[in-house]
Amino acid sequence: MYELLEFSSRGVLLGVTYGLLAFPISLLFIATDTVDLAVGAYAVLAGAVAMFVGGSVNPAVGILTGILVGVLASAAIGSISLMLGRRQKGDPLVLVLASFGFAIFLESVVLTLFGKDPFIRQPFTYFWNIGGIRISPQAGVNVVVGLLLIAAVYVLLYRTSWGRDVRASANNERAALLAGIPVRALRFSAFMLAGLLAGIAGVLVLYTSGMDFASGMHLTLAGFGAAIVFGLHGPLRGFFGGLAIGVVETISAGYANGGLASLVPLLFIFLVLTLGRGGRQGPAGVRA
Amino acid sequence: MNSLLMRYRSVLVLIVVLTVVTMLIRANTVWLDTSVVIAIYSLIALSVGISYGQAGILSVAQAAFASVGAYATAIVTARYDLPAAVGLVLALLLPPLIAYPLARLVTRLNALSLAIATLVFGQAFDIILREGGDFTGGYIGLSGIPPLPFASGLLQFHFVAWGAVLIVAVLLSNLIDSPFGRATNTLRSDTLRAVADGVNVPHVRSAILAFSASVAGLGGWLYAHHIAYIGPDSLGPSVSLSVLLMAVVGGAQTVLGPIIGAALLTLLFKFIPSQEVQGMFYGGALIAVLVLTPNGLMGLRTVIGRWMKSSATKRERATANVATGVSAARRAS
Amino acid sequence: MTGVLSIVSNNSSAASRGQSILTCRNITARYGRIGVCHGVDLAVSAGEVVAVLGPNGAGKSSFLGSIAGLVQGDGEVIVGDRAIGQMPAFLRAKHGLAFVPEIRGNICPALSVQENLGLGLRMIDDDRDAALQRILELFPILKERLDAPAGMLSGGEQQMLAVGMAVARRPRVLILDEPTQGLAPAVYDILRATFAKFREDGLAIVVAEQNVPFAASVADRFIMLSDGQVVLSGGHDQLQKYDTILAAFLGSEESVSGTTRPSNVQ
Amino acid sequence: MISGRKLLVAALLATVSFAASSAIAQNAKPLKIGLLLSLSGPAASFGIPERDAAELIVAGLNSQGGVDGRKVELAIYDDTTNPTEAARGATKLIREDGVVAIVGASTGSGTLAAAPIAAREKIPMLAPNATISVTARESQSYPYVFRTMSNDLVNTKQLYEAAIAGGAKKVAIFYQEDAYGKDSATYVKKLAEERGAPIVDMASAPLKSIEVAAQAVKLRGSSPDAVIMQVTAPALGGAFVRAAKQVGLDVPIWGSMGLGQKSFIESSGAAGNGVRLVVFGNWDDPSPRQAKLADVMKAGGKSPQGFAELISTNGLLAIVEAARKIKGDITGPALRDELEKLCKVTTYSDGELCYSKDDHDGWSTDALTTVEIRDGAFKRVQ
Repeated sequence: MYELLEFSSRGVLLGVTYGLLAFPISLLFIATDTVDLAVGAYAVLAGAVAMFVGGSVNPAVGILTGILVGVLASAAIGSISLMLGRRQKGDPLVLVLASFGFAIFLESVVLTLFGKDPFIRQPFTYFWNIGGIRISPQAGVNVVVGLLLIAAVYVLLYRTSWGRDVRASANNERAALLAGIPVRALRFSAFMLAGLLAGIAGVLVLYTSGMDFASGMHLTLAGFGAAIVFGLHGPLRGFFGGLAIGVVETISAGYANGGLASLVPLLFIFLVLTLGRGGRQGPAGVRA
Repeated sequence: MNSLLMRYRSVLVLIVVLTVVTMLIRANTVWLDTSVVIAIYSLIALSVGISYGQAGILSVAQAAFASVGAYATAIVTARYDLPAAVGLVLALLLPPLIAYPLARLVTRLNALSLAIATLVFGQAFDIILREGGDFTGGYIGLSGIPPLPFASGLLQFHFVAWGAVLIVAVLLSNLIDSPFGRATNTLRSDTLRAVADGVNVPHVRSAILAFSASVAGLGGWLYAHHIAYIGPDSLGPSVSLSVLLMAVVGGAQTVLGPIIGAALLTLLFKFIPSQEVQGMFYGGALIAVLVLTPNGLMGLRTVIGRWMKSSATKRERATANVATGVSAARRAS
Repeated sequence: MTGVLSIVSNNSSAASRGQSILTCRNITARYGRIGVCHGVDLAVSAGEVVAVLGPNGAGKSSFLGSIAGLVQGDGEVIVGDRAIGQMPAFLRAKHGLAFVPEIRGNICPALSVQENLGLGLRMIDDDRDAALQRILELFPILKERLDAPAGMLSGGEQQMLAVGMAVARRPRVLILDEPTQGLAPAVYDILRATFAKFREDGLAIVVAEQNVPFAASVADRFIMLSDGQVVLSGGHDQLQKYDTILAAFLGSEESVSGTTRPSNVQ
Repeated sequence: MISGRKLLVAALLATVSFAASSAIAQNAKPLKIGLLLSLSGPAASFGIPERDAAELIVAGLNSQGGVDGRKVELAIYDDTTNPTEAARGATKLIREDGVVAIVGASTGSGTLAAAPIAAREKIPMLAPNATISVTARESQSYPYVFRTMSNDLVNTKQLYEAAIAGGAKKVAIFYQEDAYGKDSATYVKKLAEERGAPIVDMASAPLKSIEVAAQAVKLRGSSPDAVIMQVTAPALGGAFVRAAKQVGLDVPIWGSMGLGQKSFIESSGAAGNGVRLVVFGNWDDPSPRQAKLADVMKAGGKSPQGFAELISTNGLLAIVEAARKIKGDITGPALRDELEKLCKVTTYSDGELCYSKDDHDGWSTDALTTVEIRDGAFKRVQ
């Protein structure tokens, strides 16, 4: 029983990372009605830059540079999406494909610039003992940053006119245009914000478990799984979806053996997708 | 007669190109080997073309279906010494048997969730293969798959592989030109309209995915007998993504597109200088194609054609419209 | 004026009196390569209501969409003395053009009524609260539903919201595409009264309709489209007098429902 | 006692930076050797150093006059860590480049896919893999496949023996979910049962995992007094070491040779101190022979990363050594016959290479060293 408790709480801590990655994914889904598969790649890029700049200048500068580079990378896919939007109306898969191409591109950039070795930084050498469970203070940092970002994203989306305009653009593009919203510019800004969130997530992953050049797709899928569990429409749900997947993953790794343990989280996502209501096809024009 | 020519024009183009290429490379083992690999990738890319291009199902698990075909024939031929023909039957039948129920589960999802569901399925299938123990050879895979008795030489295999591609190209041309194909195309562009037209949407979509899985299985069968080894890495999730890339780059909605994409990306690979920057080429190519010619390289044809025709038709249409407008007005008064 | 409808050429402007707020010249619209609207002219003065009539598929929606910048097309669009024909839709909105598309396409069903009105108000710089109050006075029923998602409102309520959003920022031109479509006749009266108010405020109104009786009850003038071209135009009296003929043209003797079939046009 | 082979190695090293190409006979046909390596994809961390070392060795060899007056030429093919590409690469290297032997592939599955082709073409493959089935006797490819490092049975046994030599009675295993991890974990389990001290618990994680605290907690539950890590991915190994520290699994951790890389130390951080490995080479504290290879690498502007440099040069030097013994034309079958006769050959690795008709593995426990991570470096343990 105690073991289960430990698994669950470690799962929650792991899930915070997934939840952080779910933020940019569901934010972009809300703003552009599509999924950016390069989110994990922004995180890796930000982490790698933070590690190398942080190593040669100082950590704070590294973190800021890393996040900035993440934003720039997502601005690139934002521009691509604008170019695509002009040609391809309505097919959200085209941007998904383009973002996949961009993810491959960035992975290769990171490999070329920063090499194949894992990127990791560990400033904490001591642990907190909470109820008999040893936890790295970094996990605490992650939880605090996660909660702050939840609050920030919530306020931004639901309490500012920018957020209202973003939601309007995704909900009904024509209506947004008629209300005088520069939908394309707004979407672009949503990409930048997603890059910011992915960059922050990347830096936290760098300081928590580390990553390597090829981790991007893994991070994207983890974030996407988190985002989809309770429905893609709310970044807040995505955060809790992350926690849920973290717990499922930890418990299955703790109790199941071998590949089966890795199968469980995948089956979980698959079942949620196919049996849940989140992914169903909606009537034309109305989002499911 | 003319309509038949139109229907099979892609197949005819393919036959002509193949004849020329075969003449050129028939004595060169390396090029024949490359050609066989291109044919195999073409089949799997065509399976993407069928599901995505025709029915709008972006399946990111096509290599898993090819894997089923490859493993099926590997197990029956290498382990039980059954003829490769038995393997072929299994390779054609087993993938759709998995794909159809899977499709019934996932095709009612929206396009995006569907793609992710197939991606997750591909990953899960990968784990199952690795955990398959002696049956699938686990992580090591299965080796010692016998060559095809009637195609032991590379040149013969080249003919067999491209023959398979031609058969699929003919079937696909028929599909595109059939009422069933038009039904799937309607539901690609407008699901509601298809429902209104009385199309059993879940069944049609699932049947298409099953057909595409069968085509992928055929590719897997050829793969197993060509390479003589099949492992979890052989036709793994990354191959699913490459063939998707091939189909999209070439043009997923056409017969020739996936084949062109398969040939191009396989050859491109030979000429990229440094391996580390390969991803930049692949990713960059995909983005460039999507931005510049959204229907793939085959789409270039229509882009150019449209550009050449547009001025002429514009003038015609303008005069025609004036005429109908005037007559309508006459009738009204 | 005699009782005979005049057949106008494509290039003749119907409005010559008063000061024209909205001037459209040689408007075309197309979907991809298919043109659906060819060289239509229209001018509307302050306080004037012009009806755009025509059967289904005549190009009414495309014409309006082209003016609003939502449908691909060309032509001169002038609001006041500002040419906005080359601007993207959101900038046209900023220059005083308000558009309520078919089936209230300017509301966001997932957003609350309040947020939707917020969208309507987002471009005014002065007192937004006062502007909101004005809309709520115009449509008191919305006051009770402020926190409900717009998609949960009834059709009539949605129409009020749609019109409210469009006029919230005090545009100079209001364009409505089939505002009565799918609505109960009771809502017509509310819309009529609202139009009367807008007319007093000096708004130039363009309304596309298949519901000729409704159009006749609100419009000063009309133009009629067929195959994307103007085939008829005329004043209020002609509209009153010949509504039965028009109705016949539109393919419905008593076009009350607003969903007439164009089958007997051909 | 000094063998001709040793002289060869010494001469090689001495002349890396001095060109002496005049020694190469103008008319002699070059000796073409194929490198079939993973220069991209997940195994690139092995393939790239394998290529770098091989290229530098060949440069040195040629400046020294080549092999009996023949220049050595390398043909390189990147299999992108993909068995299909490995098979294609074998065909290309043999048919188009005309190589007489191949070093590769970087991964076991790559070798398994390429070996049947090489065997059909009668071209020897020197496989830098520990994967057991690569040199399976019953395989049709067996006659043409030679291993360039100690195999997993040897390595795993040595690791297990070293762990229990320290007094451990209850051993737990953490392994990566791939062919290597699963097979070697099963083998240790069998060894432990034979010894009557069964493995107390096992946990695993996919290669790409970056967070394995749950697995560490699971193993902690069985209170082992040592943990063996059957892991080759530095990031995964580091993650486990850190997780063990975090969850309070404070027992000696033994890692397999794949972790003998700088990036494993970096990835483990402070938690890595005291972790012991049984490795095939150690660049922090190299044996004299390894130090020579390190010098060659440094002269060429590369720094050695792990055991990859050793195993690719092992393959290359075995080919060169066999080629020197051939009087007439150097062909695949001739090379194969000579390779089977190679014995007591020394290279840059510790221990000696010894192939025979019945043993294509060639390397044994004398090539292995036990090291411990101390202050960010691998130190030899006596």
